[in-house]
Amino acid sequence: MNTPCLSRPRGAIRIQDVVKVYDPHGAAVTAVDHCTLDIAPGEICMIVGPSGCGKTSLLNAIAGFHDITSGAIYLDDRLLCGPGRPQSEPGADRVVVFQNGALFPWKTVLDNITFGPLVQGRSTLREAREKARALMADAGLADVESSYPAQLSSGVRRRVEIVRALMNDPSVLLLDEPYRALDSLTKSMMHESLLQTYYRNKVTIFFITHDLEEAIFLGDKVVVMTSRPCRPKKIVTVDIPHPRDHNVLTSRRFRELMDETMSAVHEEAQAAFAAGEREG
Amino acid sequence: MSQTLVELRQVSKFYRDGIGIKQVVRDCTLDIERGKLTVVIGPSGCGKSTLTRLIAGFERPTSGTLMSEGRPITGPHKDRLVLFQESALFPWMTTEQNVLYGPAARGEATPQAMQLAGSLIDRVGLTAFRRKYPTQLSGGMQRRAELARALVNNPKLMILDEPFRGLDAMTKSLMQEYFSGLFQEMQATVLFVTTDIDEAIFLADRLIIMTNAPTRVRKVINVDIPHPRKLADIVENDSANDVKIRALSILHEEAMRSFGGSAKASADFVQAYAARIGRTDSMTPGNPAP
Amino acid sequence: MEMVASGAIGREDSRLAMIRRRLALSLRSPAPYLALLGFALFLGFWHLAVEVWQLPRFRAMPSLGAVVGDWISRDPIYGLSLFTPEYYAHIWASLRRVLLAFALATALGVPLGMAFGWSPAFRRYVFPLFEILRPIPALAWVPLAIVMFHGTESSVRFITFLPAFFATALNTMLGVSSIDESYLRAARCLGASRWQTFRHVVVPGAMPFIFTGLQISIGVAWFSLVAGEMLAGEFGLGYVIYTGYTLVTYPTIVIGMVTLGLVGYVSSAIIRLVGRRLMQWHARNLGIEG
Amino acid sequence: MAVTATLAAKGHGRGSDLVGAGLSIGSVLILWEVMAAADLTAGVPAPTAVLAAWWNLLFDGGYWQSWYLSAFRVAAGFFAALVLGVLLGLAMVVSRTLYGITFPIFEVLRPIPPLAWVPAAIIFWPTTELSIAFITFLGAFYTIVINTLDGGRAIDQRYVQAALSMGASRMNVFRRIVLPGTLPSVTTGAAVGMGITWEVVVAAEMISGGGSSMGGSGGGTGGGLGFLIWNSYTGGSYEQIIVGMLSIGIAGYLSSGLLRRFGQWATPWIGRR
Repeated sequence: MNTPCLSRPRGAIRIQDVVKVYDPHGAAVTAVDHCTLDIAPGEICMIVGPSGCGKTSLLNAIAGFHDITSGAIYLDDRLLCGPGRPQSEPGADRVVVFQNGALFPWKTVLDNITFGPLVQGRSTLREAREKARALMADAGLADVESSYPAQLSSGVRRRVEIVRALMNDPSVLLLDEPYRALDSLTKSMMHESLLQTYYRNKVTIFFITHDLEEAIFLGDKVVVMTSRPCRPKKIVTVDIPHPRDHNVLTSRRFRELMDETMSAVHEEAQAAFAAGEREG
Repeated sequence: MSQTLVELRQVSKFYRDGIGIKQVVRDCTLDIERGKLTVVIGPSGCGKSTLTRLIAGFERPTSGTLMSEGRPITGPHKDRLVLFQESALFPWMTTEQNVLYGPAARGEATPQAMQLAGSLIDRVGLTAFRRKYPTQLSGGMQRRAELARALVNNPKLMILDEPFRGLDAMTKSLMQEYFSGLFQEMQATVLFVTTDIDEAIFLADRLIIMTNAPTRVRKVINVDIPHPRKLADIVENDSANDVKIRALSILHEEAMRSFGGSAKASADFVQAYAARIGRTDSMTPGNPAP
Repeated sequence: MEMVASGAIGREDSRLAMIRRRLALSLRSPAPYLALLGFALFLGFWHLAVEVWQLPRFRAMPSLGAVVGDWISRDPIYGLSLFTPEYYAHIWASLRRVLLAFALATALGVPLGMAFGWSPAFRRYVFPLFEILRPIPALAWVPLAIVMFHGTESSVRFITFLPAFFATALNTMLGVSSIDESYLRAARCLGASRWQTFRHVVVPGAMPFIFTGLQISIGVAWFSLVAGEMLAGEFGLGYVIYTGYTLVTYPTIVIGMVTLGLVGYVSSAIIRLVGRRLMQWHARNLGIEG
Repeated sequence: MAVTATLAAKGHGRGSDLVGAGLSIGSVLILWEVMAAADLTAGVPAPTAVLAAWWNLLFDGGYWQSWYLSAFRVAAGFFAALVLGVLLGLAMVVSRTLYGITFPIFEVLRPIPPLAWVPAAIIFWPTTELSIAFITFLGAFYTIVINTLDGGRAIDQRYVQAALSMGASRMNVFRRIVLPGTLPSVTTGAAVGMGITWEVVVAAEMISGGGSSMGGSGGGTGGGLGFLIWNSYTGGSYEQIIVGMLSIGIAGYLSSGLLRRFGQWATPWIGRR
């Protein structure tokens, strides 16, 4: 098992001029319109935009769930999808954490977490459980090992899902509004826990959210997307040093960054709000 | 007329669940002042919603008194209207029928009531959606329709229990600005319950911070910024930020207890977190807050 | 595993305490007394209408006294009671047919339902045939079954098997196709092959629907068995009921009906229990949100 | 077939499915024809023979009288079950004591298959017509009561509390909240119940001799579709058995479809995007 920090830096994503057109019942809908974006290895890249603007289509393309109409996406200069290969294969190097959670309800927490390595045949049951217990201890999930997902609070379920993803030493973690349904205080607990886990295993994070405060608090880079069809409208670099904690929320630099991105985001939200844009 | 609309004196509430008896509200004393926007904030699951159900009259207190304008609260009443967390628009009624339900149910569907309903629907920007059913509206639009449905009964007290939870952050901030404007116009008294500190500070004239379960009043902070408020001004406003810092530390302390209490599993996580708060208070990254 | 055992002991006495408390609670609540009142009213009316008031239509019906009297007597007038071996022979005849039909319906229905749900091509070509046959009532097959199978025993089994098979296959298909897309994607993301995704996600995920199907299946099996036995059978409870009519031994009709109800209820209760046992994760949905 | 309610509401994609359907049914029919010609189908007549028999029956008054009689018996039993079932279901939703008294008895009687009541019904009711209608009534009654009950109790308390806090009277809450809230599950229950009544009417007609006392004209083909099938069997014309079976399949499918369409009309707020 390679320890993540020693291997050469990986998880660089290059999105080149990607276009995605859906064709439900013949009415061609452009979800992604000539989007170009570079994400450095180990960078936390936050994707912000109004609901239903096509952010998830971008994530689906990287994860390999959907194809793209044109353009190309590379991971560490390996072609994921592009000309001649419109759709890539889902793989354990790009693990997705879904919006409404996808822990297998019929498996215990431990079986969920060890699912990846066991199914890929990369490690024996004992090895997988050992590594799982170590990662769970780090994330403060010591004694939920034999519970079923339905018995856990949504905050704890979220942390288990992220540990399940990290078990596969992915190059990229794809998060689709993971904390949307949580109340604000649990959400801030989740932010702290995610950052702690990130400091321990450097992994590129592609994080979709509506919440500007969440984007600036967590992100190294915040990409503001236009409303449908989505393409990067403004990229803000967040130069607040790591490690960060909740006091950052009241620092002056944080507020300056909020103002800088607020106007761009508000314009797009206004457009979506007026158009009676449906949720998600 | 006296300054306070609703008074709570040493209100306690116990629930019997399968295992035994659980106390949810512990001798809570609190005043809701007439014409003010009172915001109640506290960790999730601390019993805030029970408090709203007691004030609305859906539940009776185990001990203590709840008075509205000098009379004890015995049951639901049109003067105390509730907006729940998830939308309670009647799915089988169009937007218009929903808004008109209150007056119609009381047999007061007079032409003026119809006219008021029509103007309110326009005011919340749903004119084009009058004939639509709730399932055809987005989350934000359902919220606005519900506000119109409540306002048409011009209640003395409007109780909102985390009404914007679940909306995406942008719609939420727009709804907050929206509500601040409506509040200033309608001169009603509002009790607003939330777990979102920014939402609380943006809306509150009086901010009441509740303790962890069983809940009671921990601190009351007055926020004297006139309505209607704009999100951009609040982010800049120093007194608002000062309230946020004071509220944030109390809330995190209470949240930790609820987080620590309910999730014994993350004991080491809580210690690590508490240690860092202790350490960084002295050296806040970036420039220290004013 | 040893870890579970120790936990189980701890859980064991708390479960006993829980049961005792729930029993105490239910005795205090009105439910059992109301149920008794309901039964008393029903049986009382039956006795009075037939025996005492001898209302026009009710006079010909067997009385409560006659039915119960025969049912529990050692030497029943009409030859069938708890103590006569024929009674249990008939029960076993019916039970054997239902269990056999149910087993076959499960063995064939579940895999077919899985195939329908999992491979769109198979579904496109085979499901339409299935859909054409489904609306035809099982009992309309009786004459054709007798023609095809010659023996009455096999035709009754076919009639009992057919609706059970349809119900099982359809609900299994429904279960497979209703699995949340994100579970399938999560498995593929974690490196599972198509077969591993089927084994680890599709089968467990469809379980709740499969068990709903099995419960319906045993229900319709009993439903069709009765008619099959009445029209073509030589043994079994349906046959008992029918001959009770033709030989004018009316109390045995009621005895047959009540026994059928009891055995039917017990068999579906057993399946419910097995389902709950197998799907721990489904039942123990405590949801401790705040 | 007592199909699950959820499946009844699940539409099937048209388009390419039609091609698949045509191919699979066509090939089975051809296979059946070939096997029947080689007498491998254990006495089951070939499709062409069935079609021929069906063609003749179209001009036989008795056949259409059977359609009418079976449909009448189903309609009578079904509407009685709908009215009484909804009333009992709603009464149980509104008053807990009534629920406490009636539901236990209801649950004890429910496992007894409706057809087990045929002999008792024949004894109790004066005419065979009424006893068959009673059996079809029982078939739909249980499903409609259960669906109404579940629908009524699944109504979100928030709607009732919202209405009360706007000053609505209990009567108004029942009329404008409980009733419409229960409607979707009543219509689902009705569609499933209708399917069951067709199941039951067939057997009831067969068992009770198809009401031949009704003097169905044209000898064997009157008296109801169930009787038509049974009579064709005893009369040895196996083609007519299959015609009877297909006719009932079509009748059941049409009436359930009709009810589902009515359900969608009555609950416009569901599934409208």
